Amino acid sequence: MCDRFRHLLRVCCVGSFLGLLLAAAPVLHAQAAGPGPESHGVSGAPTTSDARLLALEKQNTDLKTSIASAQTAGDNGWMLVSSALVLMMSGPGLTLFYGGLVRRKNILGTMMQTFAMMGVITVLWALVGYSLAFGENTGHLGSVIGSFQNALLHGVGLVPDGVYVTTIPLQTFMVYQLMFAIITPALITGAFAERMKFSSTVVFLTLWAVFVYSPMAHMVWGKGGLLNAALGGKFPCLDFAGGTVVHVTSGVSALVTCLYMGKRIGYPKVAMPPHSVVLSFVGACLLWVGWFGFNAGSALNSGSLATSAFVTTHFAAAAAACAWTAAEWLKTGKPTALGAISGCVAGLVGITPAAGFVTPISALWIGLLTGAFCFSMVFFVKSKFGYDDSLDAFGVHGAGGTLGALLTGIFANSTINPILGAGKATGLLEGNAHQLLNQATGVAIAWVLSIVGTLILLVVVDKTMGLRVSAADEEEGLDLSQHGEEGYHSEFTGAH
Amino acid sequence: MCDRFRHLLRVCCVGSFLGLLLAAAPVLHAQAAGPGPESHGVSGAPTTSDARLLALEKQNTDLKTSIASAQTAGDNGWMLVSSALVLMMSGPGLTLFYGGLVRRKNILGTMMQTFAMMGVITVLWALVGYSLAFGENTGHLGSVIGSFQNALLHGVGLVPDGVYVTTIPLQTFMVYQLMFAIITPALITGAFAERMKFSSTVVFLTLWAVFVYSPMAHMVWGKGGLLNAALGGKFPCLDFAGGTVVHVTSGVSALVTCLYMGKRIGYPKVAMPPHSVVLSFVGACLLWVGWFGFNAGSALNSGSLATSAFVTTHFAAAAAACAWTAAEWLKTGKPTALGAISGCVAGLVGITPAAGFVTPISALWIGLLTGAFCFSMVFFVKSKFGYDDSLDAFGVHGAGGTLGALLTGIFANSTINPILGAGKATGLLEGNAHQLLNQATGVAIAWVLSIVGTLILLVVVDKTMGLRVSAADEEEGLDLSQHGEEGYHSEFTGAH
Amino acid sequence: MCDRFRHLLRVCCVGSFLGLLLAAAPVLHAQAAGPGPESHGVSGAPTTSDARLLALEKQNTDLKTSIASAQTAGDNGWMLVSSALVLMMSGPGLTLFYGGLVRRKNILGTMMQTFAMMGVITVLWALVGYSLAFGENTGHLGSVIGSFQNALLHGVGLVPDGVYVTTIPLQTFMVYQLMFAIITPALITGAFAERMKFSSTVVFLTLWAVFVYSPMAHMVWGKGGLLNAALGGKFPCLDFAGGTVVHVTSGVSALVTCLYMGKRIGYPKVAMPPHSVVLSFVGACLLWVGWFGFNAGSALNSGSLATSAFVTTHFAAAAAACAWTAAEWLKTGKPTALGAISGCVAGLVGITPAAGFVTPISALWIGLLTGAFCFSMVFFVKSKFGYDDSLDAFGVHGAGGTLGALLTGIFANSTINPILGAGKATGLLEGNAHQLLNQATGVAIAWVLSIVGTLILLVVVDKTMGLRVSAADEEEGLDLSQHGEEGYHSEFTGAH
Amino acid sequence: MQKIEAVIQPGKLEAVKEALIEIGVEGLTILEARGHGRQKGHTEFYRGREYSVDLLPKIKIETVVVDELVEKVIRAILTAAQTGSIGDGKIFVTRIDDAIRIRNEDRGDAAL
Amino acid sequence: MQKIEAVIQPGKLEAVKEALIEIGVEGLTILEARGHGRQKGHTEFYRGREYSVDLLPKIKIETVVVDELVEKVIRAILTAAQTGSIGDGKIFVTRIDDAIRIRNEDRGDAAL
Amino acid sequence: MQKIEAVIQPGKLEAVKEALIEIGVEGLTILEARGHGRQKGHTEFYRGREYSVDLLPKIKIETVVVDELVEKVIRAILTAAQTGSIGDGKIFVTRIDDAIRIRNEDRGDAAL
Ligand SMILES: Nc1ncnc2c1ncn2[C@@H]1O[C@H](COP(=O)(O)OP(=O)(O)O)[C@@H](O)[C@H]1O
Ligand SMILES: Nc1ncnc2c1ncn2[C@@H]1O[C@H](COP(=O)(O)OP(=O)(O)O)[C@@H](O)[C@H]1O
Ligand SMILES: Nc1ncnc2c1ncn2[C@@H]1O[C@H](COP(=O)(O)OP(=O)(O)O)[C@@H](O)[C@H]1O
Repeated sequence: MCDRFRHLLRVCCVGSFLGLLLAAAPVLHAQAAGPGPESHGVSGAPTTSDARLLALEKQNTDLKTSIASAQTAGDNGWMLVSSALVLMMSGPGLTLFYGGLVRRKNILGTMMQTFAMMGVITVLWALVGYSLAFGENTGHLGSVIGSFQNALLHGVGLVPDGVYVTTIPLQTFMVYQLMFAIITPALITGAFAERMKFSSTVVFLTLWAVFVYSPMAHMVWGKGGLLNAALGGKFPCLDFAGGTVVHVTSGVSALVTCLYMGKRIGYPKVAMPPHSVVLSFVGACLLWVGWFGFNAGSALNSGSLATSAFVTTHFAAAAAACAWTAAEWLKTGKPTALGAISGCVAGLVGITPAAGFVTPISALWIGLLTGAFCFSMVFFVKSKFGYDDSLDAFGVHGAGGTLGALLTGIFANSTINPILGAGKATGLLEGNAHQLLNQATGVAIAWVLSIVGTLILLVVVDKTMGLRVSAADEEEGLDLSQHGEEGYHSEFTGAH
Repeated sequence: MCDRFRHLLRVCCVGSFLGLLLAAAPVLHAQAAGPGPESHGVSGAPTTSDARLLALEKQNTDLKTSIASAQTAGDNGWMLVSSALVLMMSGPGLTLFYGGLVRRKNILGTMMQTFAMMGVITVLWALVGYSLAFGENTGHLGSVIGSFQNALLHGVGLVPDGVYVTTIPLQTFMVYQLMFAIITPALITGAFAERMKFSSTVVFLTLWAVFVYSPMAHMVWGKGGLLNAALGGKFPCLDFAGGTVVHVTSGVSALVTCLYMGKRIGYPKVAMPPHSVVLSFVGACLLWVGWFGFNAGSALNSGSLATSAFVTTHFAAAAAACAWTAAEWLKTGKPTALGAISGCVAGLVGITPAAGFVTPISALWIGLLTGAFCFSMVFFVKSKFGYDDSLDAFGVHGAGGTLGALLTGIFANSTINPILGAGKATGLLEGNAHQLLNQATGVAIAWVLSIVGTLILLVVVDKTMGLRVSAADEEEGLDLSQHGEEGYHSEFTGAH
Repeated sequence: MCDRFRHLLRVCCVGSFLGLLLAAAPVLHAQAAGPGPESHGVSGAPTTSDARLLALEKQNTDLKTSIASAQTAGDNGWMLVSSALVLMMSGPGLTLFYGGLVRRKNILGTMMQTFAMMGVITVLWALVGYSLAFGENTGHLGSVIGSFQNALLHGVGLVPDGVYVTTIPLQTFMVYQLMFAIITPALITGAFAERMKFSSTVVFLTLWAVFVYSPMAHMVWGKGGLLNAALGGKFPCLDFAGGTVVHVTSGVSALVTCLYMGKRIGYPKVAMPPHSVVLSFVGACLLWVGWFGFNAGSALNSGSLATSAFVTTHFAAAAAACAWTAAEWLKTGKPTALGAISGCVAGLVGITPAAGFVTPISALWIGLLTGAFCFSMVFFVKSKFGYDDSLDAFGVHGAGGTLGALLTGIFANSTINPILGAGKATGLLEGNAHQLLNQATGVAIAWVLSIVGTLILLVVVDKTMGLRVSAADEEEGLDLSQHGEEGYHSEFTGAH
Repeated sequence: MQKIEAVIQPGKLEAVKEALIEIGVEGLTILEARGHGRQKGHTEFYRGREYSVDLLPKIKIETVVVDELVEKVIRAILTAAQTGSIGDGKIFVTRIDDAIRIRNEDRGDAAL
Repeated sequence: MQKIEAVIQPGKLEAVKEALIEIGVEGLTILEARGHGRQKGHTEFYRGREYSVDLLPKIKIETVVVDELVEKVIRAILTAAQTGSIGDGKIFVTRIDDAIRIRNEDRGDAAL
Repeated sequence: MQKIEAVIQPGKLEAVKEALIEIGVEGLTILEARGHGRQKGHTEFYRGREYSVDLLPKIKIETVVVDELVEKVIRAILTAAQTGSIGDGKIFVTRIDDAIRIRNEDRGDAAL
């Protein structure tokens, strides 16, 4: 220990200072960059024909391993980036998008609701969440829910499992799916913005992730899932990146939640304009960028299907932004920035289930239709029924997700993705009308599950801990009442 | 249908709730992670020598396919990320950079000008834009403009075309190039900030993308393009990532536009400091990060050329930030944050044409020179001539792009990129003085095309729909007059 | 020249306008997407057995080259993205995180301190920085400091060097490491926020990068480094992504600096709440996202180790955010947003040295412990000792880095990363108690080096140019006094 | 001609404005303010530091009216802004010597 | 000693300030305000909701001057701030009983 | 009953507030302001343009107190806000005709 200590002192003082001077000794001595690994040739080649054959056969086995490794390098790099992009959609993407739309006094409270999901759902996922969604369940409920088999990530290793993924580590799949599980409940917060207790938000959304998200994810994407189109589900429902799993569930649950909770004090008499469309604008742009990870990443590799999904995603977003803007321009005479960004998000929602199934031109149509449809939901339907879906979580995600899932059944194209078998017609336009029915089934299940599940959870949380902040707390704002802090401080608040 | 419905109800209610309990059955039962795909060995090996040879030959063909797929995985993943990064440069990058520099009342209007490009140019690109820029034109104008051959993305598929790209799907190339077509017109908005009608902005910039951007892109990067150095153009002009195509065209058009439109009301008497250097700062950082996709992505693969372009990009940005800061410190006594970020953008512009052709140390020089040069443009030239290039789109992009394109002809190095043929001198410093002339030709064409094209388009739009907002609208700000909304809202605007 | 000029004019005017019309000639003529490169079959196959063997052997050599290229494509793409992500951590990540925490009058000054590092350290790195950290030093101080051998990036080429990297260009490694060298000194600025002269900040941190960062990086990661676990150092200290190199050095130097400089005027009597927790929130989210590049990128490839590091990084961040939030909730009754984001950063710091060595579940523990530990440092220790570590650079990076480095010695697991040899116990929990001692040695060296080095540099800079702004400048704020500008401008400042 | 200055709770601005317009007040000017009084502030937390904030957001309304309207204005503000809890604010009345409308240089009561 | 309070259009601040300095006013204090009056507001749109905004941005200038300067000040403000359109604002004049310069405790006219 | 308006340096707000509470002032209203006076402004730079800023951040404190307290208040502000350098600010005193507490409609001195 004493030796170590002496060494340490010498190292630090002498080392760093004198070192610099002495280091100059082997100065600027030219040295070619090291030889690449590929330069090691084959040495001592075998001579007989048989030996040469054997050597070649042996080499080919090695080559296969190397190729698999190279394939993994490409696919896995892309999937890690995609995972990061999807996390970026939650924070800072969604936190900014939603945060800008609320009043100044609720900015941190709103951001925290999403941020809490980044923390809590991650831990939940490690404990049981992943297992409930993707664990194999050989029991007779295996078509609707996973198992506890992969609880604590038991058996979720660093090699491909051959079922969910064939070229990337299973853990990459696990963490990628986790990012979806984070953003989905976070989307709901838009519906009950500015009025739910922080503690209740965390409990409600965590339960929701267990009881609504997990079964839905299992049904659509899990082994043996009822709606799983890739792994032989009973009602194969096409959902490339989560139209039903993410957007319908969150959007419909959002509607249920805001109906259950009631309106914000003063709504709709009191004007509640966004405190910063600028923040929302930045958030929407980040959502757009992040959505490439969400949709193109859902190819689970970086091949041409990822490209296809990337292109359709971008096209739909752009078309929907144009559609909403045009509709608004016609309707009110002014195209707002908030409208444009809402449109792009609507288009992104609409293309999500279809991303890996349709052509770029179909994507333009899907964007156009979802943009216009969500516009009507927000402009006409909401004001007609008068519910306070504060940030339009239902109007955009619920409505857009539902329409998108149905349009997927119409536009899905077997030349892009022969998911039902090579050469088999996929969507309605190709002649497979049945697919539309399957899509409707998937959507219906998502609606029912979301309505029933959310309602039960709301009642449970409401009766036990209460959902809503007090009227005084609501007036004061979530930032101060729930978190004891303010989003912005001038040098002039008398804090001391 | 009725059966479906019953199923659905059972699934949702029983499924999600009881499911959880029952799922516990096959609990925590250890199971090793599935075997990776590489573990499948060769079974039933052939025995005769000839059969073994045949098998090996067959295997090698398969291996080649697998290798191509692995190569695609790596390159394509990187190119998708690069595409996302270049989109991020437009939004939120450029929107924040420009948005912060204008006055508070114009923040949304400014951001919307760029956002509109994200929507409109995307749709245009799908319809005809890509085709006009990159479509093959066998007609006698094929050296200056593409064709309608790829209109509606006809023939733009999911495999490499062997000309533009050899390892990634052609659609990846298409969407990557789209991101460039978005940001280029968006850059021009900096020159006419705070005074053009939103409708006219959209029309003008869309026409500009067709009539100025497309031919320029075709000449430099398109098959048979007049200036295309890689595909045998008549005057091979080196432009790695768009020094002439993006920055000279947008910068020069910016100058023309602000000269044509005249100054903002009150300029230069009234002070118009940026309403938030903080937003601009964030935007500049995102531009820097996104520019890696712009420049290193222009290698169109993720090999060593991408690395080289990445390094030169970063070095030039840093050197230029230092140069501008130092110059400003000497000149005014205070180094501003706005100066530092302007410098880094200037350096990024300067290195853009050179990124894949020069050494890291040359990149430092290019950064230093462009930083200092753009500084002088903004500090001395602009104030001398008194035009109102509001956000210095010309001073940075026009001037920096022009200088960068010329410096490329000086510093281009055949050991980095033997684009003129292996071992052939590339830049002036290597002894190829002629290249400087080619660079000058490219720059000159870009200048003339931009001046003539932009001027015609401005006149057309001005005469038909008018370019400028009314004086009252200008005073009120673009946000309210063009979009009917405000960037920031305090709880205190009397909205109801 | 005259010919050129005529050509040019014709090209621009006729070309772009008439061109469009004429281009329509070969219109919409269907053409299948070009054949992929893989479709070129083997033509003219050899016939004799021997010739076939020879051909196969030749082919295999080619295949190896192709495979190496494909492997590079995957790994290099990911490493370039990681480099971009780490730069994004500095700007806009850290600039926002720190910028939001200071008072409004210091926002630009604070952001500029980090931005200056992005400029200056880059240039330094090209000149001597990389060489001092990673250059081979065969002299007798080779275990503590690099050499000038790679000064001006001499010998740092575009192929792998076989030592630091085997599948990616050495320049990728160089630029990736540069991003670490940028953020490390930038982290220190949190300790002396709101009171150091800009000029002195730049000089001090540049010297620090040379005299403290370079030797530490060399010892832990450099060829022949004293603590280098991968390349046979004397005391193999596990530090996957910079727990000691980045966080301990910056955090401890931060403590030294704020002790040396003294408190801000008025601290702690005057309240100095963050002027915008919103900005800090966005910054923290970007840090989280960027940290995937920092930690998972430290695998230097995109294989399963990168996945493992990605997962542990995310898990630790989430667990620490939960831990800090819970602790704060218990202690003060309110969980703040600032607490949650501080927690996530603490967790990210804690997992940094361990990222590629531990299981996901261990990562949860490491996050939990670091989150709680840093919470106590900030809540109890700082207020007890009363030093003004303004933005808790020591409390988070110094404390978290130290704890993380030690926990690495406890949780490191040979099944994740057999760095000490296949099958050899790595961490304490596996039975290798000695590793904890090695970790402690690494930490101790980092502490001593940081304390001694920083102190000497502070004294030098203080005596020559002075460290602290004048009291009047401090009151006025860094933005105006150091940079002559303001972060935010209302239309109402009487500027003219 | 008198100036009525009222410091009120921010949430009451809309109601007070309506009430004043109702009774015929033709112009008012609003200022964002912070108030200190009997009303207790709140506590904020930042990284282990606890701040007590005792300057609370208020709105200050100023309106200059002819003498006859003064009591009506006071009454209108009281009705609209009163909640009965501490912090409701104050009304102050001051004599104004002259008023001029900038647009057309009207003076005195005519300018209001 | 009288206080002149002027509510003006934000765009006129610079001109008014110059005009006042011109005629020898030595100090002024400026406040950001919102005004309601004859001037119509505008409409804003957020996701299908239409808000009518009737509190418009104004600047309030306060300057305390010796009695002799009052008319000159009014004149200067009128000249600089008048556009002739509705919303130009108001000037109010009030008697001030005392003024103190904090720096050196000068009182009365000397303090201005 | 008189209104004391003090324009002070922003950094002195805390001290002045404490001093006023000390001597028994029960309520005050604070406004963010910008001031122009003898104190020189500063220069700012944006991309080669130099702006001279001559409206400096100030805080305006208003408190209405009973006549007896006026001199004590002035004294307290002077003590707390004085640094002796140009820009320390001004105090103005005006007569107030009436005060009403919105909460319970107390009037006059009782309302303060
Ligand atoms: N004497 C005063 N002078 C100026 N403003 C006052 C005075 N007293 C109260 N105020 C303002 O009125 C607000 C409410 O006063 P407070 O004492 O909290 O409640 P209440 O008026 O209901 O007793 C304060 O925040 C302050 O802005
Ligand atoms: N009686 C008043 N008391 C206080 N402020 C007033 C009064 N009347 C008008 N103002 C202020 O003057 C501004 C301009 O008044 P307005 O009626 O719109 O136009 P004009 O003065 O040209 O008739 C208002 O926005 C308001 O701020
Ligand atoms: N005559 C005045 N009327 C209104 N406010 C004034 C007057 N004179 C000064 N002020 C305010 O007081 C502040 C300080 O005044 P200044 O002349 O700079 O310093 P000092 O009061 O120390 O001489 C000014 O910024 C302004 O806000």
